[in-house]
Amino acid sequence: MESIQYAVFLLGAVFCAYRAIVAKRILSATIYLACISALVSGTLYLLGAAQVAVMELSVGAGLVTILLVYALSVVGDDAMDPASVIPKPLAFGVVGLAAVLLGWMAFPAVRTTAAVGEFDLASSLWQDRVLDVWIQIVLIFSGVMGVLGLLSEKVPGAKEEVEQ
Amino acid sequence: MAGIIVALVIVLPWAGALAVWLARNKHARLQHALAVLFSVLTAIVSLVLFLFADTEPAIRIPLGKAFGDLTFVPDGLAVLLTAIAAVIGSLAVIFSVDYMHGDAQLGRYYFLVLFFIGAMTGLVLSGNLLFTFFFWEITALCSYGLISFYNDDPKAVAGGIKALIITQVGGVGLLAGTLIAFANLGSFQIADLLAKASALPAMALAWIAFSFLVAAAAKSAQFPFHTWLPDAMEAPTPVSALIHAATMVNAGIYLLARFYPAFEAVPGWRMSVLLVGLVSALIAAVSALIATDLKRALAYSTVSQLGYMVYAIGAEGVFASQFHLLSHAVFKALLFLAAGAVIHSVGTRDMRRMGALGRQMPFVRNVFIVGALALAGIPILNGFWSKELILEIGLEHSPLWAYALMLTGAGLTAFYTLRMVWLVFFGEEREPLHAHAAGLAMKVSLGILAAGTFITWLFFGGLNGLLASTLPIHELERETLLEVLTAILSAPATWFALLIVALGCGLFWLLGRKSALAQGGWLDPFVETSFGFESLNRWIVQVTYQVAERFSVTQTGELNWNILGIVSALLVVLVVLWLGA
Amino acid sequence: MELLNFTGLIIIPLVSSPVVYLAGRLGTREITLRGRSYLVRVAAFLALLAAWVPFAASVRTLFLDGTQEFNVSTIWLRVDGISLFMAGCVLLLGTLVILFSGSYMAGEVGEEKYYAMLLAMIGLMIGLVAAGDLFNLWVWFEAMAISSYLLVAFYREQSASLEAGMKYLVQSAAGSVLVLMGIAIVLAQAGTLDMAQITEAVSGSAVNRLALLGAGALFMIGFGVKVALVPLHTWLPDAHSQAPSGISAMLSGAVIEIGLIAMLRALATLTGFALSWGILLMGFGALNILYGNLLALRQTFVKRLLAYSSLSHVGYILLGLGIALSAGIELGAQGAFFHVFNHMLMKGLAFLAVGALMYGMFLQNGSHRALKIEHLAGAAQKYPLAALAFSLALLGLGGLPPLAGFMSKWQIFVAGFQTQNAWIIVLMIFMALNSVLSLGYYAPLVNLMYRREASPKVAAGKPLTWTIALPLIVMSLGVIVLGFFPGLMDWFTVAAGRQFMQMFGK
Amino acid sequence: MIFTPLNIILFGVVGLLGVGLYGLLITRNLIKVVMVLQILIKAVILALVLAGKLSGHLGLGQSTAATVIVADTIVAVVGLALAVQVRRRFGTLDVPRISTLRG
Repeated sequence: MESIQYAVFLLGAVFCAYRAIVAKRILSATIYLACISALVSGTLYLLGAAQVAVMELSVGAGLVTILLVYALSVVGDDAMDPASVIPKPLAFGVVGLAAVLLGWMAFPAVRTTAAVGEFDLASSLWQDRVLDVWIQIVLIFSGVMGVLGLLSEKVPGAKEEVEQ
Repeated sequence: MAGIIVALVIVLPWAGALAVWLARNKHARLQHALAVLFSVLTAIVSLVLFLFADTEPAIRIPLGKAFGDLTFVPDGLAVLLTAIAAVIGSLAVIFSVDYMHGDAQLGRYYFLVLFFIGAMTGLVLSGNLLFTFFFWEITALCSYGLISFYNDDPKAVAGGIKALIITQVGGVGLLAGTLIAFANLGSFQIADLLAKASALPAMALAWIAFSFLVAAAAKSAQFPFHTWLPDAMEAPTPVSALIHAATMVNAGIYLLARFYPAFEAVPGWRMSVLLVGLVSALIAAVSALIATDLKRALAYSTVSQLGYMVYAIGAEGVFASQFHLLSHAVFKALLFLAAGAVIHSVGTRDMRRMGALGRQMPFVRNVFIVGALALAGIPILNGFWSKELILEIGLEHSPLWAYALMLTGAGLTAFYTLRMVWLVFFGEEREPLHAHAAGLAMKVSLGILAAGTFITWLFFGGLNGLLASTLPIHELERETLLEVLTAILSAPATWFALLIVALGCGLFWLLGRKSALAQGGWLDPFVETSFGFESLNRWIVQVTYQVAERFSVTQTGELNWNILGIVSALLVVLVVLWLGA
Repeated sequence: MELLNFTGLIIIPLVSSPVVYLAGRLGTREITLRGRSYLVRVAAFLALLAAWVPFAASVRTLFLDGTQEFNVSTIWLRVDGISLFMAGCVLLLGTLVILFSGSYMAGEVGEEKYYAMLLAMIGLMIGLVAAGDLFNLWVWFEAMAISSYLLVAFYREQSASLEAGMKYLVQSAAGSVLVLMGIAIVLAQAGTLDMAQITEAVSGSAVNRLALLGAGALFMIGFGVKVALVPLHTWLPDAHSQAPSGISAMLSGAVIEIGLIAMLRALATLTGFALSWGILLMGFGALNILYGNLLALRQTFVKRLLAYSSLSHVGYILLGLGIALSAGIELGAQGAFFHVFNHMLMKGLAFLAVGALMYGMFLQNGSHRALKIEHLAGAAQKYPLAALAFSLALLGLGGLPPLAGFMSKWQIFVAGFQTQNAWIIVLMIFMALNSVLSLGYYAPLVNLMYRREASPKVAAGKPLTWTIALPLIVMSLGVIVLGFFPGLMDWFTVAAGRQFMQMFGK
Repeated sequence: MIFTPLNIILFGVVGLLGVGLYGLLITRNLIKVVMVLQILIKAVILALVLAGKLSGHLGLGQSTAATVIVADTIVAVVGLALAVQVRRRFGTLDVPRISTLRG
């Protein structure tokens, strides 16, 4: 029974992912991304990782979607020519082979162990892995700097130089 | 004491190089003075070094596991070559005072020249193969810098890079040989390699021997790497003298002579050496017959004479080869510098435009003739004795056909030498070139070299004794000057060889004078392409560039293709690991 | 938290990063624009100078007491020979780059962000090399990557640098996804993320070796994007050529090597596969050398040429490590680490010297154009120091004695021939021939700079400042001195090489 | 029994990873490229939590997944900022048309 729930969620997620990458309009792709996020979040919840599921739902389905929509509103949703640069069969073949081989190699990894450790996000993150959190602060600072540096107002007088 | 002298002879020119560089180009007179001072000091010290010749290292500095001990061994061979490099080098520097007068970049010029001399002395004195390689590479670098010294001229740039690449390919041979020796012996000491050569696995020894032969051939511009030397003529003429007589090309001969006892037993090695020398001597002599560029003709004659030395080593005549190296260094430096005086004076290198210059510059004419006669092998100049010695040994230790071909080469040498002298200094005036007499510094160095051409053969006995006593492993035969002179003069082969030389001269007098200006006819295409090897070089360069061009397509600059690179690399690594597991 | 040990070395740059940023945003009324820019530069430089104190202290501790360990609850930082070696490289290059940037970046918009990010990147790199936890390693790595995106795309008015930044970001992110997949596999297998415990856990019989191989492949490719293994290298020529010169020096001299260390640390946790990794590293090494050289041969832009030459030098390093792993010859690892240091020195010098020339010829005249090879003609007349430094760097990279690059290549050669394995010897000769090939593009550059006829750009150039000259002098001296006394670095490279062999259980 | 819940998640992870990589190969719009990176991140989060569950350290899986979410959101933000600037400079987001650096 549990299997069927998982299967529905994940088939849905993979299907949405496929729809997202073939969608012609980016806005609809963004909606699909939000759906993937919700389905993955559901799976995480079923797995018992409730806190991360919530986080994924709020950040993945919420924040990222908002960011994408905002970015689209700035640049406009260009209707794209869907023909890809790389021949699709080639892309499909290489990715397919790599994914299948990787899956096959990692597959026997499935072995269940009884829970031995902490399973709570908060205690694990804030007690055991607090160093990760500290570095994340630097990381966020870097990201903010990056966005500020890239998006701050245009410099008066700066001009593009074209080579040759 | 010996340690200090050895250190001085390497450090002095390098210190001089630095001093000239630091003197800045604004103070040209100071630069000239410093260069002359340091090079002459080096020359004096190098002569003093003869007193300290020894088999044991004079300097030993431990450097750590991957580098071994840095040793310098002033044995007879090393001391002789040091002296050649330093003395001829200093004469070239003195000559440069006039030749390079008024040049804007003297700092760079003298820096490279002095650095070059120091590297050469380091190369021959080093008792550690790593440092032999180290100095070997520095000489390549310096020769590159000097050949393309006039770097606004694309021909000079091309000639320089060609010399660099070809000698570096040879350097790979030296590197491989050195490291195979190290991997088997655990030591970089030359003495160890010489002493334990017979204990090495036969296969490894053969690899070392042939790698070193490749290195030597590339450095000494021997077949099949002979293409770079004629193109190196774009250098300022004193540099040509330096490269051809004092430093660069001698390194290859030195390498073969140094390791001869280790490799002589390797099957086929001696024969290969002999053939390399033979082929180089002949094809270069033929090329010199029709060259119209004065310096190019001299360059071909260098390749040819180096061929004689290599041939001598192949015929077990290590000492004969070194003796000829000494003679050649002196008379070839003389020839190049005299040619430099001519070129500096008339502003062209084309012999077809010269002619009858002898009247305008009698001093240069006279010394050039001295050098030319030595090159042709006319008694009693030094070239005669050493060449006869080589031919004598060739008759004894090499197949008769090889000897016969080398003898023909001697005849060709006489022919092209005479042709050069005739075209430049005699005959009728073909173009109204204005020549002025050589300057004082030029005359000093030319005079010293001309005197040397008359007398260096007198040192035979002393050098022979020195080398024989300090190179125990080489097992050189001891002979006094008198013994050798009588041996040479009493051998019928000598008179036969002289006959051939006379024949060469006579042929030129009868036939060549008229047609000296004519094109080489059917020979032309062969010489033009260095007997096909020039086109081989070009082909390699072209293919490399084409492959690069093809490869550059893979850098599409498009994000999607870039990601495909990542994914396909993942696939490949996965497959490799999966199959390997 | 003591500041006088390795943690201080991490904390000082990281904390000073926001401080420098804030100093640059002080209210305009109190302080003029120029004054602020000056303040930022001095603050950043002093911060890194201060970091040398804990560095010296931890070097002392390492050689007296051996490996140091610090923990933040369950996450360990382990300071061993490799950590300290790489931290030293990063710190040295970082200090010189910050000094160099003083004039180079003066007056650029967002100067304070530049220094803040540079400091953060240096701190994060130093932290990364000490990480003792697999996932923590990734966090350092990702943070370092994020701090470098802005630096690469710093000239946001230039379309090409935005393009380079975009490619860099997407390819790094793709690589980082693969690394995370690998971490997930290892976590599933070993049940822990601490490197030492993973090594223990996976040496048991209960684990699945095939899965671990898959994880290893993911690590190799994922981190390999940063290391610029061919064919994952495609971002590198763009990013290196478009970034400000100081950042190009950092990217080439430190970031790709840090990526390599991250890859090695991750691979080392999976015991028992050293031979496979060794062979793969050698394969990638040979590919990198050939590809880098061939593409450098036909470049017209100087910085792009140097970027391709970085590819080939990564190849030499990989070959050295590969020899050490597959044949168990420690000398190979020592040579590789020595080459890491020398490459940092030489390529850093090359990029800074190019930067100096660009500063003189373009930036001073208000232009951000890329330097083409033809612009270099006759540069030695006006910029004798920069031209000499650039020549030394190029000839050193070409492996000519008596410069540093020769000595480290030599160590790798010696190690390769010591294996007495025919394949490896063939590879070594291939490498040597490639070194010769590389002279085909290094030597003409040197020649060009010493021409008599200066290019119009050189003629219109402006003089350099002492903050630009000083790093060039220091690094040039380093390149020469190490060429004559390679033993000077032994105490560092030997420790790193030994640690490397221990990591892989050899 | 091959279709255990855990195996199904494994298939899901591989499926999302494969689709995401395929998306990176065929997507030409930069904003969409940043979006596709998010799909890959979903696969990673799932994989990490799954690994935590399998090895019995779900907390570890959760905390690593949380860190990944934060870090990669930052990457997405910076990527979007870059893409916006690219659009301003080039006037397009199409990969082939913003590829000026080649060879």
